[in-house]
Amino acid sequence: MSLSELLYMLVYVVGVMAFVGLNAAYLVLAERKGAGRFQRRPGPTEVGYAGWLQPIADGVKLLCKQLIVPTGADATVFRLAPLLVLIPSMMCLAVISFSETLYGRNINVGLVFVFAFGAINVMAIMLSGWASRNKYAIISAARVVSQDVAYEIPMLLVVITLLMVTGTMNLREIVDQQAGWFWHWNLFRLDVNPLMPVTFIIFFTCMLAETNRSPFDMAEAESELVAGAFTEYAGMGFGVFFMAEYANIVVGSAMATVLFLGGWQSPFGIGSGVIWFLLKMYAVVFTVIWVRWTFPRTQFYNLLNLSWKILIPLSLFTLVLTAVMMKVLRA
Amino acid sequence: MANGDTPVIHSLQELADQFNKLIPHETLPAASGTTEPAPTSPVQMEDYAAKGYHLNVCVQPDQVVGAAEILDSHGFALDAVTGMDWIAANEMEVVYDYFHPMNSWRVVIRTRVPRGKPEVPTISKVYPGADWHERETHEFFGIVFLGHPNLTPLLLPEDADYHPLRKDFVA
Amino acid sequence: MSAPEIISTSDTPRETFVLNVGPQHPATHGVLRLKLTMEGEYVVRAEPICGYIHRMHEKMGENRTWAQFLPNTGRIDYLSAMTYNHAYVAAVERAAKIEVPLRAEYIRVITSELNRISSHLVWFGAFLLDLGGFTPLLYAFDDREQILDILEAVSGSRLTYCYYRFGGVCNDVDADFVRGCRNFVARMRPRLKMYKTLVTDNIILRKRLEGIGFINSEMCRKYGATGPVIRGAGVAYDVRKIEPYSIYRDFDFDIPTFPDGDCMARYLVRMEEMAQSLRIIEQAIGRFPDGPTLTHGVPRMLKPPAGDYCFAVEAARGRLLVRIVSDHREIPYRVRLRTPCFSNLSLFEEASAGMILPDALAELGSLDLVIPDIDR
Amino acid sequence: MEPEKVCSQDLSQIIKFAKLDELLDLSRANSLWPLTFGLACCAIEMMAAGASRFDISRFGAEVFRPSPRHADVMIVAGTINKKMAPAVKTLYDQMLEPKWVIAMGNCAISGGPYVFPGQYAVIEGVDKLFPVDVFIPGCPPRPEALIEGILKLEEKLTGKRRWPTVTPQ
Repeated sequence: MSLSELLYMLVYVVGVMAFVGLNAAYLVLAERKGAGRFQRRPGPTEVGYAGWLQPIADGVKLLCKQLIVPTGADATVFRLAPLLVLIPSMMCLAVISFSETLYGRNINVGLVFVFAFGAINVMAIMLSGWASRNKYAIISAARVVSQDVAYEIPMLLVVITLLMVTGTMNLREIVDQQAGWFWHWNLFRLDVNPLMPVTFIIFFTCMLAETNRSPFDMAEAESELVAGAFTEYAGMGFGVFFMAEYANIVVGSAMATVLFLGGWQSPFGIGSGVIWFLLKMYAVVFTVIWVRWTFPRTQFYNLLNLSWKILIPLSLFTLVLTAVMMKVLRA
Repeated sequence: MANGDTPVIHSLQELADQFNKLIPHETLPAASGTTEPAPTSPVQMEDYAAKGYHLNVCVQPDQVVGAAEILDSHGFALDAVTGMDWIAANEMEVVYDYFHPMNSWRVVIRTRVPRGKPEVPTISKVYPGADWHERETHEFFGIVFLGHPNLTPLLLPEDADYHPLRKDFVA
Repeated sequence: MSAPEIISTSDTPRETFVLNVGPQHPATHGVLRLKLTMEGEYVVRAEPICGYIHRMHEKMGENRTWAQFLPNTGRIDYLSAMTYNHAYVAAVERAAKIEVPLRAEYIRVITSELNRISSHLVWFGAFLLDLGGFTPLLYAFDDREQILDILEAVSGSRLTYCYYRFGGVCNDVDADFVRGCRNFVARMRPRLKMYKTLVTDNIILRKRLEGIGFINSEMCRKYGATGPVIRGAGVAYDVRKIEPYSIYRDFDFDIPTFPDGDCMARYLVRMEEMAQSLRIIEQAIGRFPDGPTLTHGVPRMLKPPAGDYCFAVEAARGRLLVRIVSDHREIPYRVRLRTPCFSNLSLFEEASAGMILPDALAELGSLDLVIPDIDR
Repeated sequence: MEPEKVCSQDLSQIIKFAKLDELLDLSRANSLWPLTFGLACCAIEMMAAGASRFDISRFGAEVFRPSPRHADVMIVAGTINKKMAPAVKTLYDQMLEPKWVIAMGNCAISGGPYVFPGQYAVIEGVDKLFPVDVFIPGCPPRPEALIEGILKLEEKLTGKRRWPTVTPQ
């Protein structure tokens, strides 16, 4: 690794952390203002011009709260859990390439890397729930494990069908294959998998469930479990969980953009760049926010039935269908 | 909803006759502490527009469960159990209100117990809803409901031993 | 994908733990404490513990004059305070045989029905909050603010009304009130249609409420549960129809009942009741008579004749019975308030055995409880 | 923190010196997260304040946190009962330092309408349990009064009033 490359990597890592930090702050503001718009009220407007200083105020306030570890809680695991939730999502972003020139490491197993680290936040939330020795947190930890295990499988099956279509696991090559007009995107590759939009919807649902976002927010179901796994966390501990939740949404949306919506390719063939990547990603993120403020929470056993009895068979079917179509196409 | 043996009643008068059979006539109800004219007979039809209930029955404390079973068999629902402290007459009164979900009958059962040893058998076996009403009457008046499964204070703190609604209660 | 089979709560030795849905919890909408004996996520036994907001209304009835107790009636169930005013005032009028002019009766019916709609709107918002949907609460409160404007212009307060007096209402109603009611009825009907399409027909909500929390009519009768709980169990019991008081005889409205007795039935009963209340208001506004709104000659220090009198009213949550015992003095001898939420909650222990936690809390929400109504 | 928070006038035109705790107070004042702690009638007015018409989310205060760990300000909205007092005290202790208390409604200020000779169940005022920062009179106080209470708390924190107070003619 030459010095310049090392320097570039250092700057890139700091850039990713800043991206995750700013994203968490301003996605919270977008959520509160968006929720305000859905609910016929203006949302934060008093702090700074039209409320854009609100996340800074929240962040600084959270930073200076008293830090406590509840008695009887497992102190090391209690302090470790928030980091374990945030770091994997940051590392996933290091692999996803934002544009032709702006990318971290171009490794050829990018897909496996992202989903491997994506699975860590399940264990981290469960650890936080268990370590804070609070009955609500334990119930929420048990729920998180069963929910995320149930939704990991259909997500990976969907990724495998895409793997067959793209043939490579290198995220940059996946995006390169989708160059050209927007019908080159994987989402519209109906020739190889006529159910591709259904696959996209399965992926989006699983992403919602993975990040515990409503209507699947079983972990932090505040009307039943007070504040779920983060009940005992305060100040910046809770702030890091909040940031990690939004970082996971960004990673999920980025993966949806890369795999389905053609990464940084522009829909009109020319002028592809970071702008298109961010535009598509924030469109998916807005949908996540929109879904949260419209739907009530599903029942817990319906959530599991939805995954085991509907999503998994459906994604298996699309897997087989793609394999057959690929064979027929190739022959 | 009436069970087999007692015939379904069509009017309150039949119900009043059943109560007359239950209560021996010589137990005339004492006048309540107020200057209201003492009721003439234990089972008395009242004018709904004036009083708010149709049938007013005064029973002995041990006939309370019998009266509750009659009303339960006719499909009545328990409305409320009210305690009253007639300190002038040195007696406590327990009033059971019943209403009927299908038609507009309103029956009131009253009993009187001496203020020194206020004990009434519980009707929570017949009406589970009475469980809470009786706990509340017990904690506010000190009336002991014999056979009640869990006669602990409901609204007052668990260790409350004072009875606030008694006339001689001092905070 | 039906609900899981309710586990039998036979007392086989099992490893249960006690979860405190404590006095401060988002799902209890107040200070009710549920001592849940849980096995995993299933509720083996739910024991409601109340009394955390006991405010001595019955004790205050015995050391206040008849008129001084009026503000208390607005603070027992502050979401349908008009009906509680009505019950107490009508009970004293029945005792002291006070006549109420026709215009005052009309004003009482209109304000009570408006208050019933605003109470159901608060329930609708809070119930959806329990199920995880936050936005309907804001839309319901938006409608409710229209009602509060109308009632505040007339009675002076937004929530804890003290508007009725012995023999009528305290101040007359002007043309703005009548126009406000007409505009509100015209505005609310399409809003109810919107709630039906956006919320009632939402597949997640139907899955969340259908087949959950069965309460049959026999259990309602045994526990004395009334109001939307018994109407959701198929029994058309409504005090306005069965023991008609005031001038409810002159209006035609029907009592919505749904037979299957689950959370969805109680939900639909309340949504339908809002539409019926709109019908009553419309008819009342249509033939609104003139005339006095308060009978004169009611003595300030009222001394009703001795004896005990009771008056039953259909409050938003069920049957409210006020029993007053007077001994011909200006201070009541005993005021007894039979409140609907007390009996509606008493059946929760039996109704929620064996259910999963989210369903038990959804059923608690469907009972529509106001905790100071339970504790008095 | 000295009560008078005036930075030196002459420099403020060129560069704005903000002492650290002044900056912290500013950020704390602008993101007061209330604890969902509705007891009685005032709770409904608190929900109305959080709703669309009297929106307190303009001041960043609409994030009602159920867990005492996350909340900064405890709005005591309703009557404190003797049976409820230990629970309220535990909730106050569970909240984390810089925390404030707003006593909303007469019941929280002084027991309100439930104070009479021979009363046995109501704690006459929350300040008998723990220190209170802002009192909002009314039974129940209007949502605007709650917003005024939050502005008063912000003024207590930052020393500067956000909107000019309306002086009655």
